[in-house]
Amino acid sequence: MIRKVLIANRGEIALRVISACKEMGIRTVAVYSEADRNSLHVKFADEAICIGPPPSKDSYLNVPAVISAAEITGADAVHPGYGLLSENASFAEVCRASNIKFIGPPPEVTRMMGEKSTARQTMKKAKVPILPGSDGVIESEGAALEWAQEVGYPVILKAVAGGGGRGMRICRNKEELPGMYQSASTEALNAFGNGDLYMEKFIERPRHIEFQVLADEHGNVMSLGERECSIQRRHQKLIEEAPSLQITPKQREEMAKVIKRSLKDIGYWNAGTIEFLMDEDGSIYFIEMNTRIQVEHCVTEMVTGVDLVKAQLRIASGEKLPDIVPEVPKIVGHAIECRINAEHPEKFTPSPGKITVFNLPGGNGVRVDTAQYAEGVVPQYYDSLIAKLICHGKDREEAMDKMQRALSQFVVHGIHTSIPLHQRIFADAEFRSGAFDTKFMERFLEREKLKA
Amino acid sequence: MIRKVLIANRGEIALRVISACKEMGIRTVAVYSEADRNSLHVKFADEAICIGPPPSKDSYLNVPAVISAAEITGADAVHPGYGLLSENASFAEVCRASNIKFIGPPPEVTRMMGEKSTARQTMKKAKVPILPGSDGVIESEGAALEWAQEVGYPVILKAVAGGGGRGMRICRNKEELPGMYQSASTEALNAFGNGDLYMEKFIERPRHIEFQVLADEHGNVMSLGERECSIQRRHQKLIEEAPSLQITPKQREEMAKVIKRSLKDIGYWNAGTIEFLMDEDGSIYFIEMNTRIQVEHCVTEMVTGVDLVKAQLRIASGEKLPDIVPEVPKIVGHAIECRINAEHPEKFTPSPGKITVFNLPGGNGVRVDTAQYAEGVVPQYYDSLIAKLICHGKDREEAMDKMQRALSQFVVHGIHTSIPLHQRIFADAEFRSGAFDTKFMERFLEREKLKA
Amino acid sequence: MDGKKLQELRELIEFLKANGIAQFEMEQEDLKIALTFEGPATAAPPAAGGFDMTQMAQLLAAQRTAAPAVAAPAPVAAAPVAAVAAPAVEADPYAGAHIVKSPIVGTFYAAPSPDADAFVSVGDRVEAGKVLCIVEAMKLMNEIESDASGEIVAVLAKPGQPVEYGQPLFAIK
Amino acid sequence: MDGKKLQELRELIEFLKANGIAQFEMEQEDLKIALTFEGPATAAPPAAGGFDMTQMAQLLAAQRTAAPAVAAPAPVAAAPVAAVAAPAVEADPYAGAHIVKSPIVGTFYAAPSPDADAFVSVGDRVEAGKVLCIVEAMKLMNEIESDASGEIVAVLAKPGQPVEYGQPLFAIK
Repeated sequence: MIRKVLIANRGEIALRVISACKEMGIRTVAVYSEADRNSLHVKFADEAICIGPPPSKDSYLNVPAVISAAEITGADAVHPGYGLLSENASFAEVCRASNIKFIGPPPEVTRMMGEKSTARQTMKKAKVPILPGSDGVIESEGAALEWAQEVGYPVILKAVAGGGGRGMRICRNKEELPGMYQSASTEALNAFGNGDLYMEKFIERPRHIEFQVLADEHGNVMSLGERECSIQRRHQKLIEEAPSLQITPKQREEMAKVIKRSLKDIGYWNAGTIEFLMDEDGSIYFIEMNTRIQVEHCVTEMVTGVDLVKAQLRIASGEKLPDIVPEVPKIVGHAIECRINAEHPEKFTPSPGKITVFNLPGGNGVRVDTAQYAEGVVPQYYDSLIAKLICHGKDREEAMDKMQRALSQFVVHGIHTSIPLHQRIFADAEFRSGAFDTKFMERFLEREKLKA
Repeated sequence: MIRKVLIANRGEIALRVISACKEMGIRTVAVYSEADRNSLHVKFADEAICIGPPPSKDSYLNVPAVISAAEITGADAVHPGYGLLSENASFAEVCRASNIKFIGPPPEVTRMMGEKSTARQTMKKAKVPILPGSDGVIESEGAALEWAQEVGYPVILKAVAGGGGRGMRICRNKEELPGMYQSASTEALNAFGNGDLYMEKFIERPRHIEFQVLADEHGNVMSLGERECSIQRRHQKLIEEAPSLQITPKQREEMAKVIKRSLKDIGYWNAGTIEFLMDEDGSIYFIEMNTRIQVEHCVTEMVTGVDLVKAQLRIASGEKLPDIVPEVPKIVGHAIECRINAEHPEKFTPSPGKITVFNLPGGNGVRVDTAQYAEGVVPQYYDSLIAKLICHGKDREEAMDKMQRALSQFVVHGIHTSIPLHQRIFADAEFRSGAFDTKFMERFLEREKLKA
Repeated sequence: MDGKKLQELRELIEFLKANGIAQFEMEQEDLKIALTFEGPATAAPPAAGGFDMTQMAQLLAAQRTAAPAVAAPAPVAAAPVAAVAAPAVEADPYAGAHIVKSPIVGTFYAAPSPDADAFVSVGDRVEAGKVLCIVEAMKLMNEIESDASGEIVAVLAKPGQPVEYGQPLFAIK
Repeated sequence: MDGKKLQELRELIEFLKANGIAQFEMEQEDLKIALTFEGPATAAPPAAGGFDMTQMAQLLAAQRTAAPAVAAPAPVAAAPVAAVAAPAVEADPYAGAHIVKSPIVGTFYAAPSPDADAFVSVGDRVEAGKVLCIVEAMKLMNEIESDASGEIVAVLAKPGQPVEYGQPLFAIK
């Protein structure tokens, strides 16, 4: 069993890991930059080591400093949290070389999954559905028509040498394809000196759906169901839910089988997330895998009753998954998470500074994960997430009502937060209907602009 | 359906009811004394009415003021919380006369259950096990020996005219009974001019076990399992748990049947709690019924997933229990509640005053019910409960570990709180073993004294 | 923040430093300052006579004249004490007058019946004990008597208006 | 804040200083003050016989212009700013000296090898650039050079001791 864990992170996830360790009787070492001296992860860990000046690259991303902190404190494992060093395969390798357990998958797998096309090929081999693509240059209009016929419209033409939208065309039927093929190729040739095109299936209104996975070092893999993460702004998730209303129990079970097989093939272990896009017909396509615990892991915890961070620690200690999670958990009720960011709720500009008033909502079905407090400071150096507000209800309706109640009791003064934005989203008819996609925020902000 | 509820209470339970109403789309009216002007129940209700000066008797217990506040705000129902007017049958009658729905059982039932001997007789008739008693004077040594033989030792002799321990004897075997009978009778005669004695079964080391009940106005009754509340000091509960390790699933099911029958006979409705003493052999005996929501209702909510306050509101709206709780909930995991009081953790003296620092624990499986906040004030006029910290784990062990973690992250400055006392209790071997009784705190405080 | 203010702030800080203060917070109606010196203040010892209050007075007086604040303004207004729950404090337009407050919760009526005259009007002189109005609670008409003598300068509730405990009903001078 | 009040504030601060108070908070209707003295109060010892309550009472009475009261003392010590997480501020016994801090996390060694002499000792004069010690991190021996010239007045770490980023290693005067 692991005895002492160094948490190579800050903020709420550092405190989350410290709390899990405390509950398991594992000692904890916090590391911190000079900007985080008064942070709660420093206060609540058993030991704390300053590893550098405020900028992340000199402290939280400084591998020798982190490893050295683990060495001088005698930590036998490192939990990387999310972001920062969590998907850095080299860091995991240095941990291994330094005889410190890295709480995550083996570096080889992290590296493989970090390379988009390798990940795609790996998943394809393991029979995970991937977004159809031509896997190479489409030589002619004819070939393009044939390929589009095969996968179905709409499709997207992309320049092999391309980028920035040039040489790119979305084709919705066979009539418009030949003309678009020609114009895209010409545009690409002019822009990049290379007119070669390839093709992909195009999803007009995709949903972002992801599956939470646990796997041990003995070849056992379990899927813990999906999360719905389509409420994003500029690829930043704002609101996550579990389960997704779009995934049927049958589909969930089938995906569990596919995931189990593929991760076993890959030799994956610890916690991970497989991200998919869902098209308008409910088909889902692999896009990428995240080889770490995620911000939104809490909604899965709320509906399955499985403590994912404790599971990570037990897996890293060599325990077997059937001893940690004896059977595939039933999904109970519905959970939603709001990311409370220190940013202006309309302009989205960051709002670091000193918090002067901080009142957390509580009560039945409300969970708050935060490392902030009254008179705490949000430094300018790091991401703007200051708290996660998670509500669990017997169904989505109750969870949403609970969130509205909880948001109204979450009081933060001194800085701007995204709380008012969340309040408006939860009052929005499209959001409440559940019938949305990743373009939701664009439409929502447009509607809000018209209202004002 | 109820449209607007006046909450005739303060502190965490007022906020608890306000939150439930908000989540159900019911409007809320807070009432407050002049000492509570800056309280969160005032801030978070839709409307708030000052009903009097600080002393409870002039404000929260002032029936005309409460009723008048309901009338001028157009509230169609009153939720009394716990304590204060919650078990005041006359108040419930005034509500009825004023055409305001009282959220609780009918006044006749409250009155009946408020009278100890009537409640005992009522429960006895309904075949609920009650603590065996002689039901009248025991005329002679011989009769005493016979009665004791029947119910089993130990028994207790009590003076009919008695009080204050005089004319009282605990008999542990038939040898010592005759002498004790004589001395108790003589003592009673000398003290009260009446030597008559009666007898009761005596439980050396009782546990306090209580069952949570929901019943509707249509004759449906459901037991939601038990709570273990033996950790008390001077009859004040400090820590409550659900389920009790002592109650087997079979016993739980049998009690559910008995409770269902008895409450249907009585014509009970809304939420209620039936309190029992458990003897060393695991037999349980009715002691009294509480005709209101209780402080410790949260632990039942955590293990059953049923929102008891919402259930109260729906029952009061005339809904049927099978629509509110479709089937008897499974007990999932284990929940423990600590009452965080504003009092000295060793001397138990009240500690009202201004809070200067208030950091709440959060994270997985942690629930906090409180109406306090940083810079809030604990007035001297009311009870000392400032927060309830509830932890839910997959078993008692995990719930206890979680509680220790959460207590260590609960920071309150400016006033004394019972947090350090709870920390010591959760480190105590007898408490952790689960093998305790209502005398636990006496033994625990004795042990602590020896340590110091 | 203009140059003059910066100069004043600098002087204040030097003043605190000279007096060996490590942390300082001050809050006034229109100014809030909070500062902490980094580590031990290494300033010269306050040999020159320590705490110069005249200087301090000038500094603060100067700062009060021009509004917002010297302290870097937080993006959201600085929080007052008990900011989570505190209602806004309102100015009292009847300063100096005696305020008759409602001793009970109920509905205010200025007259004994809908078609009767009001018990009192602005300009009336009343003695303590004079009935001023009725507050109806639980179907009972409660006559509210004046607890002071003087001239009615304002009637602060409207007929039929719900009033809470302690709500101002009349101002008497 | 007028001159009279400032004068009172000055007297209060001097009084606090004279009585060895490290931290003080006061709140009135129109004024809120919180301050912390730097390190241990270095003022004259309370020769006059410790805490003079009469004097304190007079001071405070003078300040209570109209309103409630001097903040009722909380039963537990008043919380400093950021009290949830703030570590205690410690006095610096090497005030005035230049402190060479560890630029990396690792293990401190005073000498190049276990049986060698220390690079420097107290009393040595060093130039900027002189190697003062080794901090071992990830099996690498990192030589730490002095970033100032002067005399070593203290060695603040022990051989074999783990040091964090920014930890004081040497005091140079």
